[in-house]
Amino acid sequence: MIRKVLVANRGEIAVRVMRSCRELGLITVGVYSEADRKAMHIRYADEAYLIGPAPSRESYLNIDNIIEAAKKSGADAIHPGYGFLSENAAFSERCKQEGIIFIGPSAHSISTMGDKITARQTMTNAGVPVVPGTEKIRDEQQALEFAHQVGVPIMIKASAGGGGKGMRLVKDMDDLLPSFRTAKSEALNAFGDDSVYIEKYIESPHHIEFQILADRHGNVIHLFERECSIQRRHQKVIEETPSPLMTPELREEMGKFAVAATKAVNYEGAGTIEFIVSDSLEYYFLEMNTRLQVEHPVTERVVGVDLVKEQINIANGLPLAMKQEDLKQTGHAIQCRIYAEDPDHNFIPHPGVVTHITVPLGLGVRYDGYVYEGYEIPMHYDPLISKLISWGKTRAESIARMRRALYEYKITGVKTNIKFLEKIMDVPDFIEGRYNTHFIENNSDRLLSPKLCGTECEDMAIIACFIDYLDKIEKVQPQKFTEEFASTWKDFGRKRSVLRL
Amino acid sequence: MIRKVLVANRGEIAVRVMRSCRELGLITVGVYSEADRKAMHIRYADEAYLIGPAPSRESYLNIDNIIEAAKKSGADAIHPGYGFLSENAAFSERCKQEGIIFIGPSAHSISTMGDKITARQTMTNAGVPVVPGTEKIRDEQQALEFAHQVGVPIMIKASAGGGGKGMRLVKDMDDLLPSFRTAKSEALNAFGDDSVYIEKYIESPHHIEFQILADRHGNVIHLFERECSIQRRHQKVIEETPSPLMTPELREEMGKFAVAATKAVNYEGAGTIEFIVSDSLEYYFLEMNTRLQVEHPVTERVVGVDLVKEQINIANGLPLAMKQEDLKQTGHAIQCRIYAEDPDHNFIPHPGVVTHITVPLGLGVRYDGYVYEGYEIPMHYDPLISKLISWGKTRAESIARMRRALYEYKITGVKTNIKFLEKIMDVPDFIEGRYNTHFIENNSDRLLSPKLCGTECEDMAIIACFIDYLDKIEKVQPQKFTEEFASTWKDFGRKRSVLRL
Amino acid sequence: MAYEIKLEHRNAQIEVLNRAGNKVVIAVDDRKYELDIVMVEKGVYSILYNGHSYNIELIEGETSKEYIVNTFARSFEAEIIDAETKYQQSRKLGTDAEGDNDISSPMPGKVVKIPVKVGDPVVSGQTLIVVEAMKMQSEFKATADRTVREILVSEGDTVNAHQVMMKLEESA
Amino acid sequence: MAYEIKLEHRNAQIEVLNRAGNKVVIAVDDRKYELDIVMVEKGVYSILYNGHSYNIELIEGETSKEYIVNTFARSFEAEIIDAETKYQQSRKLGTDAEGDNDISSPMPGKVVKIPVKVGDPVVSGQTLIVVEAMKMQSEFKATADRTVREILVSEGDTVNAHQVMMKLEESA
Repeated sequence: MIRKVLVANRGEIAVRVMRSCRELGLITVGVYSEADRKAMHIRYADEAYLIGPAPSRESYLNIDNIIEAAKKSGADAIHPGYGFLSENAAFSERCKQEGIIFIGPSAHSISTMGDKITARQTMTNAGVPVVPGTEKIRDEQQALEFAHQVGVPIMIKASAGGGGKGMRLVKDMDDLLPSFRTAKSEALNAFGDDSVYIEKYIESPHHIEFQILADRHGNVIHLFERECSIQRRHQKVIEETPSPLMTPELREEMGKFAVAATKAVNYEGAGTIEFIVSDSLEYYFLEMNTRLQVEHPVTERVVGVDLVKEQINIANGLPLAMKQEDLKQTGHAIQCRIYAEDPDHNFIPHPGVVTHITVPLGLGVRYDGYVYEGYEIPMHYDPLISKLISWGKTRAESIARMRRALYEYKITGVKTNIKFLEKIMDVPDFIEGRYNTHFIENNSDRLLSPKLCGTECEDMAIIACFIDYLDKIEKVQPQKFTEEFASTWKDFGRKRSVLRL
Repeated sequence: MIRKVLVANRGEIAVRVMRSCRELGLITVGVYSEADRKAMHIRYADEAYLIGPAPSRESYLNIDNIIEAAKKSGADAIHPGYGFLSENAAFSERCKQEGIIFIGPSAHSISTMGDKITARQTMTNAGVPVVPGTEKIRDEQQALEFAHQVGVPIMIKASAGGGGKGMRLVKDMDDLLPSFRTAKSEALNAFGDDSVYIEKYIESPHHIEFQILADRHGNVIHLFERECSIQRRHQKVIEETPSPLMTPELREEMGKFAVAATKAVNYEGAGTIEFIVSDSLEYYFLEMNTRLQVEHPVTERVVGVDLVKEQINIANGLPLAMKQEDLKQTGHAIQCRIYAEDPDHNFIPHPGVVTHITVPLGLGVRYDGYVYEGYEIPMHYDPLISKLISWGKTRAESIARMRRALYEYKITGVKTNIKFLEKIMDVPDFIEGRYNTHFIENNSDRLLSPKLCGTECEDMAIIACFIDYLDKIEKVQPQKFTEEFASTWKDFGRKRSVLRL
Repeated sequence: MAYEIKLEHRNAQIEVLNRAGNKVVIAVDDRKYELDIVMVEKGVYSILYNGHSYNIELIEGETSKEYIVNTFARSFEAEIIDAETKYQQSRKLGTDAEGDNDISSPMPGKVVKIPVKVGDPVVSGQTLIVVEAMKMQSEFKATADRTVREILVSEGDTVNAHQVMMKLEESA
Repeated sequence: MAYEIKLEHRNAQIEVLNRAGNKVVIAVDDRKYELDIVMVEKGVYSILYNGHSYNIELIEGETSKEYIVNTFARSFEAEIIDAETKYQQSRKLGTDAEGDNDISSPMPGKVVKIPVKVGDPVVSGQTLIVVEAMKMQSEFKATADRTVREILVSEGDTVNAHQVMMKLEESA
């Protein structure tokens, strides 16, 4: 049985994983780069080891250094969190070789699902619907043939890709070949591999994913869906469950496919099956995330499970404690991702020192974060500061509660997207649950316009500055300039006596 | 419909009530005494009015001043929270006369339940079991007769009383008359009324209460029980739901009596029916609390309702949205009360300035508090700083999570009972759910012994002090004393330029 | 004594008429406020005015006269204007074009690419320098046709917020 | 330079042997620690020693040499002992009985009752003064037979923590 867990990550997810470890009575080991000596996960951990300089590839992505820390600390398991090495097949394999339990799937599962074309093929064989598309395109002739067969719009994607790089949307048949060539050259630059494939493009797509859990004994369950369509440049911003789009029948059907997809790769652990869903509720397998997702808390709240504890139980070889029929969605949960970024200036990331923070609390609010007052958010890593999760009996209550939580949430020192998120809570399309992945784009005027602060509100801002300024000069300015020189020496004496050295 | 709510309270409950108001889109009005200008509920409220000097009877208990603030602000409803005027029949009546909605029961319900003897009589008439006992005792002869009839132990209680004053436990028949006389004289001193009554004393009592909701249309439901037996000197410290003592049959039976008790006084609003339960599961009505309880969050978490919102809906004349058969307990919740007190010195209250605070967060933890860094907890009011509520799928998970939350919770500047509570989480009787109201007394040796900090731990404490001290003198001590005088003038110039005045 | 405060677009006259502890009578332009203002936490003010409860958060800017002010609704930049500030502003006005020719980053980051060199002519919209922070790259572009006069950083360098990285000049 | 630190019951010798930034080599009594210590928040230290992560919170006491130290397990009072402290302690020792004769409250509160008057003889266990804070009354009692020499507060007064409220003396 696992006794000591090294968490090979940083930020909110490292703290979140350690919390569950602590509840299970496990010893936690943190690892940190030179930029992270003061990071919360190091303060939180029972033990801590330095694994290299600030850049991720020399620390959080350095497999040798992490394995060394695990051995030095005597950790018997490693939790990778999300990002960094969490979907790295070589890391999973290396842990196995070193006799350390990797809390996640096998190298085989990761690589099968990591290559999009292999994944598509595996899903097709398992009977899971996939977006009509090709394997690696051999030549321009094949690209033209497929395009004519399914019709525009189509999407060209890099086989090795992700995050929007090497992607090209083609709406007009004439653009096909030029876009095809650009995509290949981008793919080569970004991933060192110019393979691309083509898929039918879903015009008003919804991004809906299913959480799954699979144990070593062949038991697989799904924990229902998460709606992740509120995105900005392919970055999720808000997630919720249940999805406003979902019907009970569709949920059951998609859930069955999610379980089938998981079984097709002999998966073990927690994972996510992502689907793309059209407005008319046609759905297709998109990809599998072979790790914990950033948005896992909404599922935890509505289904009532601790997914990290489930991961650890599975890694311990235990059978799942729950059966599909035991699971039920209760109420509604929404997650907002709080980023250190400046929405007024094209969402440019904004590292810096957090000078003051007020965390939203109370009934139905969960806060997963890692920054504290005086902490300097480093420039080297992700701008995610925290995740705010609201629960309500109904979707309407969950939205009202999120609006209240965002109102309470205050961070000064770095710019954040809090007010941007607040505005989303007031957009009718969001309130009514009528949205797809174009939501932010479609509502950008409204979302980027400043909130009104009338004359009285402005005057209060001016007054606060002025009073602060007056009190500040009061403190440093001597009563009379001429007395200054003489009194300074006395002041020094006074200061000494106050400190009673 | 209510549009603007004045919250006639302070501390965590004022903030908690305002949170729900905000979620409902209602405007909140705070009131404050002169000691509370910087209190969180005033920062949180949309509007704020001064209602008098620091002592409660001149501010938070001053009905005229509160009504005046309500009128000035145009509030159409008043939420009394708990304590202060929440169970004051005259206040409920006054609100009615002034055309302001009192979010709570009528004066009639409050006074019926406020007088213990009338309450007993009402319950007996409604068929609710009460502890065998008398009405107001006429004379010593009647006291003797009753004592002989039910046998010792018996308890003498003040009719107008509460909080342990005017109470006397009689274990030996010879002590009856002396105790009777002392109780009467104590009651006269404390409440201006020397009426007492006698009840059979339950030896190993459990304190179990049922949450009820009743609307204006005669609908009454209960939201299951709360176990409140972890008490110190009649002050609740830890509450949980479900009660480890409860069986489904007992729950249904007691729930029915709770509903009957509520109906017997034509109650409207949220309330609590308190029972005393013996080890052998005999139960008796104890009293009704005609307000929100401090421990209401455990019910909210397990049943999935916002009790303040329900109170407001009821006050708006709406029928209850839930039926008894819709309600279900999901998982297990525990609440710890965090007090500013010093467990090492007889739990003496400890007001003062909070210099640093780290709030526990994450999955399954709710934090209801009101203090912040730099806030001075005033000496005039209750020592309750905050309430920590943990939820788990099982009672064991809920305890593990509470232990984790208490570990994370750090307050410096004032003494608190956090470590005392942490120790309770490790007591076998608590973990196994085998406890009654004598728990703290029975385990006091263990609960009051300091936790171990070994040599290395002590050395780290010493090292931190030393490094802090060295860095502190470094800052104020000049490099060389002789250079001091000359450099001071330069320093002043430097300081000015840094401030760029 | 009356001061002037600049709140983004607006210049306001402000004067304290009376002050006793928290209680302040203060004039902003032609409006007079009697209010209760108190610092509750470092940089956080609670103002009670006419029954309303306002929370204002301040962060000091690069000088003690500059602030970022957060109100419930939005965030402003503010500056106390005194004689010194006015003098500096008038000086600045004369050399405004020069300010535009300094390329600086609003956030700390790492210089990942400098696709130009000293002496290069650049056209409006051309990328001058690429800075990476938090896994996102930002391109800084010329806003007019200019010549690169000086490059103050190298690829791989870490830069602070507002650090000048490159200077341009009008093409000869 | 070696210092002495008192941690409740214990007196420890402490000396910094080497220090470079966070990295400190330090001797406590006969144990040598190579560790990494950094203040992460005001008064909050993170120490990494031998892989272990310690969090220590400090609150300065009434003088800059006194601390309340919170470790995970428990809270201590600590004091830096230097020549000055030693001198004061030796002075204090001689007058120890006098210290015991000062009645002060450990917490702020309000004096609600003083059931004795100056000149009264009091016996051990007798209540001298009742202070109320947070709705709870605390009775301060004589720990030995004494006479009331001086009463420094009145009923209704507010007292600060550690303020001396009454002085006793040995009965004649």
